[in-house]
Amino acid sequence: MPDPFLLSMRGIVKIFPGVRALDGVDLDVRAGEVHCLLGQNGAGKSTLIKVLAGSHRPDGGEIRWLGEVVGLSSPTAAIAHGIATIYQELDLVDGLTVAENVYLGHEVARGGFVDRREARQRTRDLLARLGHPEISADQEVGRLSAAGKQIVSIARALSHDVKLIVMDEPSAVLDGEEVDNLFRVVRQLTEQGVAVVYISHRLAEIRQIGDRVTVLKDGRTVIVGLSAADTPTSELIELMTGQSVLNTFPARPGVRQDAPVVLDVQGLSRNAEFSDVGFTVRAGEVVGLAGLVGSGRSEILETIYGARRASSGSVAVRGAKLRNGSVGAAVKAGIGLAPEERKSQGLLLMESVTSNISVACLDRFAPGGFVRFGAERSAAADQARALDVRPTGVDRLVRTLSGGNQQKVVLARWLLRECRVLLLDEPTRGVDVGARGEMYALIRRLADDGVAIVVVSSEVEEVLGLADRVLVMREGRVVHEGPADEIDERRVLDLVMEEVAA
Amino acid sequence: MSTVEHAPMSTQTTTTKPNVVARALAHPSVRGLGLVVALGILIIVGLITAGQRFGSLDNALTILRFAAVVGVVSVGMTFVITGGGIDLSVGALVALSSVWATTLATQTMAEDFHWIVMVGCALAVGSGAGLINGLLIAYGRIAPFIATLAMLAAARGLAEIIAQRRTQIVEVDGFLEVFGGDVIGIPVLVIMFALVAVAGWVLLNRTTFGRRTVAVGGNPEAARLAGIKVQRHTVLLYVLLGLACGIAAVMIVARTNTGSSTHGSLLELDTIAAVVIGGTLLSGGRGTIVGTVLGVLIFATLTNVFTLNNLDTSTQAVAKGAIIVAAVLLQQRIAGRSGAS
Amino acid sequence: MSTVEHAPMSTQTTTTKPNVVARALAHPSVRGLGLVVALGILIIVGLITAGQRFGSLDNALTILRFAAVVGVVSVGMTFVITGGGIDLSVGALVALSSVWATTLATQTMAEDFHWIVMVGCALAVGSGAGLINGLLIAYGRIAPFIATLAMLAAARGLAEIIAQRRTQIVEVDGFLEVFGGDVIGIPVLVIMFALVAVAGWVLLNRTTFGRRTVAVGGNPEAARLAGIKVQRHTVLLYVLLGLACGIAAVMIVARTNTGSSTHGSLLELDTIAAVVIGGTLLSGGRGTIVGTVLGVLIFATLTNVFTLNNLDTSTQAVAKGAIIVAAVLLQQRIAGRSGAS
Amino acid sequence: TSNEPAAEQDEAADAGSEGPAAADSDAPVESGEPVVIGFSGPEADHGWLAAINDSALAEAERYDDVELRVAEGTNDASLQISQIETFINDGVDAIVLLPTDGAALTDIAIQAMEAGIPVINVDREFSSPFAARTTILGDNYGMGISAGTYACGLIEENDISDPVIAEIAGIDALPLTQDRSEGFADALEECDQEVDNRVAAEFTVESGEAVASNLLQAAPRIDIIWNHDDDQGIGVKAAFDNAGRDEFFFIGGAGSANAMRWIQDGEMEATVLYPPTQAADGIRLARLIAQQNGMSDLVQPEVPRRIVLNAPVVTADNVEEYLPLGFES
Ligand SMILES: Nc1ncnc2c1ncn2[C@@H]1O[C@H](COP(=O)(O)OP(=O)(O)OP(=O)(O)O)[C@@H](O)[C@H]1O
Ligand SMILES: Nc1ncnc2c1ncn2[C@@H]1O[C@H](COP(=O)(O)OP(=O)(O)OP(=O)(O)O)[C@@H](O)[C@H]1O
Ligand SMILES: [Mg+2]
Ligand SMILES: [Mg+2]
Repeated sequence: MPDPFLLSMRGIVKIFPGVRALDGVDLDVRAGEVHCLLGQNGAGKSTLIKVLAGSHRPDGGEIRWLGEVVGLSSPTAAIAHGIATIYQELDLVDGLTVAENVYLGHEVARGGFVDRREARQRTRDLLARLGHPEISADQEVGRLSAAGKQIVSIARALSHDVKLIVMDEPSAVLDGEEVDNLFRVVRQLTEQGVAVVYISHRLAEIRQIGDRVTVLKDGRTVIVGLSAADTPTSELIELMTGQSVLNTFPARPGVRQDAPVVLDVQGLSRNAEFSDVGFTVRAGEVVGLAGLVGSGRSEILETIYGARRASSGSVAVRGAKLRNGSVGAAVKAGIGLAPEERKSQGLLLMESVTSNISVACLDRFAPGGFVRFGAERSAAADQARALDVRPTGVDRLVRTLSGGNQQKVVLARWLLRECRVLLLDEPTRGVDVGARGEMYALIRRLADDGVAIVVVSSEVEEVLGLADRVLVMREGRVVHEGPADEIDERRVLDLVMEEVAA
Repeated sequence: MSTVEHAPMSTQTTTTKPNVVARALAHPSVRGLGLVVALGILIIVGLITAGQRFGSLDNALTILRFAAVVGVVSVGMTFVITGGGIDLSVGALVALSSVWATTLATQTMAEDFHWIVMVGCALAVGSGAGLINGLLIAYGRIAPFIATLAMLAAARGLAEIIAQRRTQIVEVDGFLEVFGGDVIGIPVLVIMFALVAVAGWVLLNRTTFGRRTVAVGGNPEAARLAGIKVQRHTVLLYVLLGLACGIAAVMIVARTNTGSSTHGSLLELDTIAAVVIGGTLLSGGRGTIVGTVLGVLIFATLTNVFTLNNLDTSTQAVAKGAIIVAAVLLQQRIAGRSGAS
Repeated sequence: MSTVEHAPMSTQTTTTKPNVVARALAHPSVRGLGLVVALGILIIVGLITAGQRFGSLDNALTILRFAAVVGVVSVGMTFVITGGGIDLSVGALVALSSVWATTLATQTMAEDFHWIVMVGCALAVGSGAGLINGLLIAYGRIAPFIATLAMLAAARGLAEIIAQRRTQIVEVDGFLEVFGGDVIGIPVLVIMFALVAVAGWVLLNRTTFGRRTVAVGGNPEAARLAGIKVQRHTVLLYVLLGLACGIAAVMIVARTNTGSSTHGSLLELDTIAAVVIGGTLLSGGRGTIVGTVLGVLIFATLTNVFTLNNLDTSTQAVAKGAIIVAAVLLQQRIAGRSGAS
Repeated sequence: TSNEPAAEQDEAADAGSEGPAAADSDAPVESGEPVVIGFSGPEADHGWLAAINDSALAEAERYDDVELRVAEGTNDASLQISQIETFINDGVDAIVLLPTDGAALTDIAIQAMEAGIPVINVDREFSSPFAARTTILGDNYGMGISAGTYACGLIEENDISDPVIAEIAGIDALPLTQDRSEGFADALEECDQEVDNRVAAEFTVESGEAVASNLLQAAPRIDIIWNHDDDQGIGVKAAFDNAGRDEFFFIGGAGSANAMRWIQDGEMEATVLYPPTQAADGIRLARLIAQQNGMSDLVQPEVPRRIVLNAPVVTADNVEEYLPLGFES
């Protein structure tokens, strides 16, 4: 009798120098289902799907595909079987156009010569199917925003003729609208009998799209094929973390009206990206920026930080105006920025966790320019512990950390450096529920210590839950400003899409 | 549903405008605009300072013939650099190929020795050495700089041993007639350069091989995950360059009528300079043949103008340095003008 | 609750042991283990083939004296490469510094001319040229390869002009006594090399400057967003290297008692080779002074062993190529043995 | 100083011409006490410098009492110094040294002398008389003089009105190139002429071809060309042939076998001799000095302090006589 499962993995083991990343993992996937993979940061999700994609060789275990035992020795082999993967880290080639990236490795070609018109056409169709006709097939991928890149990698996966698509946290860089687009596509696929393995830390999404759930913990399978529909979120969280219920958002004490204005942004504009943005942040206040991807929020933060040059407008800290386009000035004034794209903007991949955390405030541990490693290391270790970076041990190379843990390291850097103003761009991207609680608490604690904080997040819920005041952005303009508790998620979405209604 | 349609539309408005520029900028020929200007200025200077002596067709051909050898190797080098590598051994490979081929010719002086054999030998030696480079780098995991540096030393040494430190003078009938001659007034060497350049352009921009080269150089991991055999591809790149060195060797032999272990000395610097000036990223992931050809022409014209004006070598060197810097800065300003961020 | 406690514990127990290895591996000296072995083998070969002639203290000093000049520049080069750059102009800078300083000395032949002035001049010229390199690269945004290639041409040309292509003979009293002499049997040149190496090691591994160099080389954008003044830091790196070239110039002048525009020819290749062989990443972000010093010593010893066995240059070249490859492969195997992925 | 070479002509002619002639004919000489001779010269990858090495080796071969240590091959003074240091450490009996740069190796040579090792200085002169026991000079300045004087002669004979004179130098950064050019200019001065076009190659065939082809464009008409070096001359000649230009008198330098054949075939006017046999002479003298013998081969009983090889001009008339001296490029 035929195997009921499209894919079944049994007792998969993967050992890296330093960790048993996978220690006997099982996974069953049926044709036409959306199978969700849950687990804390470092649980082994990405490693598992890399084994499935033929990118990592497993050190043990058995993989059955359509009932046959298969050795997925290389990415080519996996693709040949009809397994396409969207990796957690955007693995695209900046120097190539969108179309070339989509068909990289299986180019539309005749006798070695690329048929560019055909490739372009097919790419347009794919992008349209994903609801993004505006992304040009001839554009260089390097010039796309993080979100744009994610869309391209999804198109890339769809460009293969597949039976199974693996998506590793595709929604991390997407906002609500984008996620809806994605889900629409996923449903189309499943209707055609294609199976989807879906990884995300947003449990709400699991509810929306998931059929069955497999939970990983510390490289082991906790439970296989749980029904997504009738498993309460609290139970999922308990399975993942071992903790029962989490108090997600910390209480808001409310900002004292006499609290001094720390950050004062006025009429800030930058050619195509945003215009006439103005707001103030008081000591102890958390301001949230909500908006669609591409609404220019990252650009605003980077401009305030001096990493981009404003075409007009001003930024002042404690009343003192900052020199335009000077990171040095911003840093001197006590501003810190946790950037959006951890790999390209945040991390020194070849360096240890310690030096990644300490790099922004090295002088503190270096009286007279000579670094005192003891002090540096322990300070870094404290932050790492506070954010529960796993595996512990601040000497391991950041390269070997899981995506979420890398994100925690970036954040830890800015928490360690005592700033007056903290700009956080997608701080919880790819961070698991457990650690999010910790982060929210930490951010609030900093605020209570008098730090002025600006948070950009694509999760409206997060913005509303965390911030005292929210700014809603659309197409680079502030369309609403007000206390967070006087506005709800639905209203924000309406604002974001307003001209649609009109 | 409608929202799904519209939301992206809205972003479009913000993105498209910069995108047009972006796309235009991405196009090599425009990135090369600065070079065209630089070359133009150089030509004008030449005409002003040396007048007809510079403007004559003869002189143009002299420049082109001079550029041809460096040009052929530079085209090959463009691939290796775009693919994320570097090759310091090109000069030595040219020397080795030239010596090997010519000693073969001079030793087997049998009547029935056809020049085709000699050419074949040169190409084979070049590709062979390139293959070794590629294997050391792709499978031996030796840094390209080091592997090819080792090859540089070894190949020159071997060339000297083979040639017993003598300059091999070629008397293969037919050879010079073919490669030394010209077709409708255009020297064969120049034609060879043109063919290699065109072939290189097509290969890089229109074939899967070329696109994969960019991927391998730009993001090897992504290339690997896309199912590209990165190691094998890398080897091919170095073989390709080795082949180009073989061709260049044939051209030098035709030019100087000799094979010598001193041929192509410092060729590595000239070619890499031409390629990088041309706009190919030394770190890999972006390459332009048009730019490379322009780079080669600029350097060749520069030398010619210097000679016509009877500058002494020292002054030439200083001027050359200054001009390189000026050219690159000019290039950036023009790119900047076109609105790059 | 208890589970929360245990989860990390469990991973910890599995991780800590291997971590030691990982940490150890990260440590340069161990990455350099292969080099030590290679050097050891080389020494054994030397002893077998040349016996006492190789083993003598005199010969050891000869090797060190020869290594000193290349060594000093290589230490500086390690910083530039670790910081994500490259400098092809070092040889030319040494030549320029030596010529400038010595012409100054020979022309202003006043009695009251103190050798300190000459030394100061050499250092100033070196640093100055380095500053120009740095500015062109950091603020002019010219690719390091191109900027320093231009400087290479310009500096050599200028050196020739200043020296009028004559070798400048130094007759500054005191100078040779100081730099030509030795302290308790150890030549001053060797001592200078040792001091530079130690200073370099401390600077790279123990100071914020060193740590920032690594950051700038590893991920410039991240470094910039972390508040490091990347451009200014880059300039400093090239000034540092320029200074090293100045010191090297003084050493060559002391060694040859002359300043000449031909000094330090191909020094760029020797130094970069030594640095990269040593284990510093050519792409930046990781550097090791220990490795560099070992690399320099290996090349110096190699040459010495060749000379003692009076090999002809051709054979030397071939052997050198083979040995470089062997050394790197050996190094990898050993690193691999210790369990790096 | 232009007549100084002439003064030593006869003696020089001996030392010059007898080298290879002897090397061919002489039966192995009776051996004296065994001596170790160290020889170091610049990078000898081809042509004239290779001939230098070969003739040194060949000379050493002739004596079974000579052990030759060759530390060949470098254009880097610093490296050559360490090679000489090695010789000193070895305690060789004599050193034959062709320095990449005379001045740069003077100190180490003095050290060798002080260590009791006689140094025979070949070709490029040290900056101190105490640096060498004997000096065998190739006369670069004299070479230029000869070339220039011959050029003047040509202008005279063919009474060329305002002739275009071109010069193709060798590696321009080398002092020896400067000497040659200076000599050439000074000699031309005598018949109030001057160099109209000057380019510099790198002693290699390829560079010779490259600069020559550009030179031909720079000067549409040329009457006389002096090329410093017959090795690069092959490339220079190729450039002439490629461009189909032969309206000028082509004078070479060093005197390679090629050049001499060309002279025989009338494809070249003349070449100024700069025999690579000096190293052989150096070895011979080194042996004699090391063995404390007099210079039996020469007229005087004592080894002279200074031998300057003059730079005769080889033309169609005397080429047969000089052919044995010609070296293969
Ligand atoms: N190349 C590597 N070398 C060493 N250890 C690694 C490597 N890649 C992953 N690991 C380790 O394997 C474990 C699992 O990592 P993985 O990326 O699979 O976690 P994850 O479930 O994807 O976490 P996240 O939700 O943060 O992405 C982690 O402890 C990580 O440190
Ligand atoms: N590197 C880039 N080159 C060109 N345009 C860019 C680049 N990065 C972003 N953009 C454009 O700038 C605008 C804002 O980009 P971005 O997506 O960062 O905004 P955002 O609101 O920060 O979105 P996110 O929620 O992803 O942070 C978009 O139109 C985007 O296409
Ligand atoms: Mg992951
Ligand atoms: Mg953003």
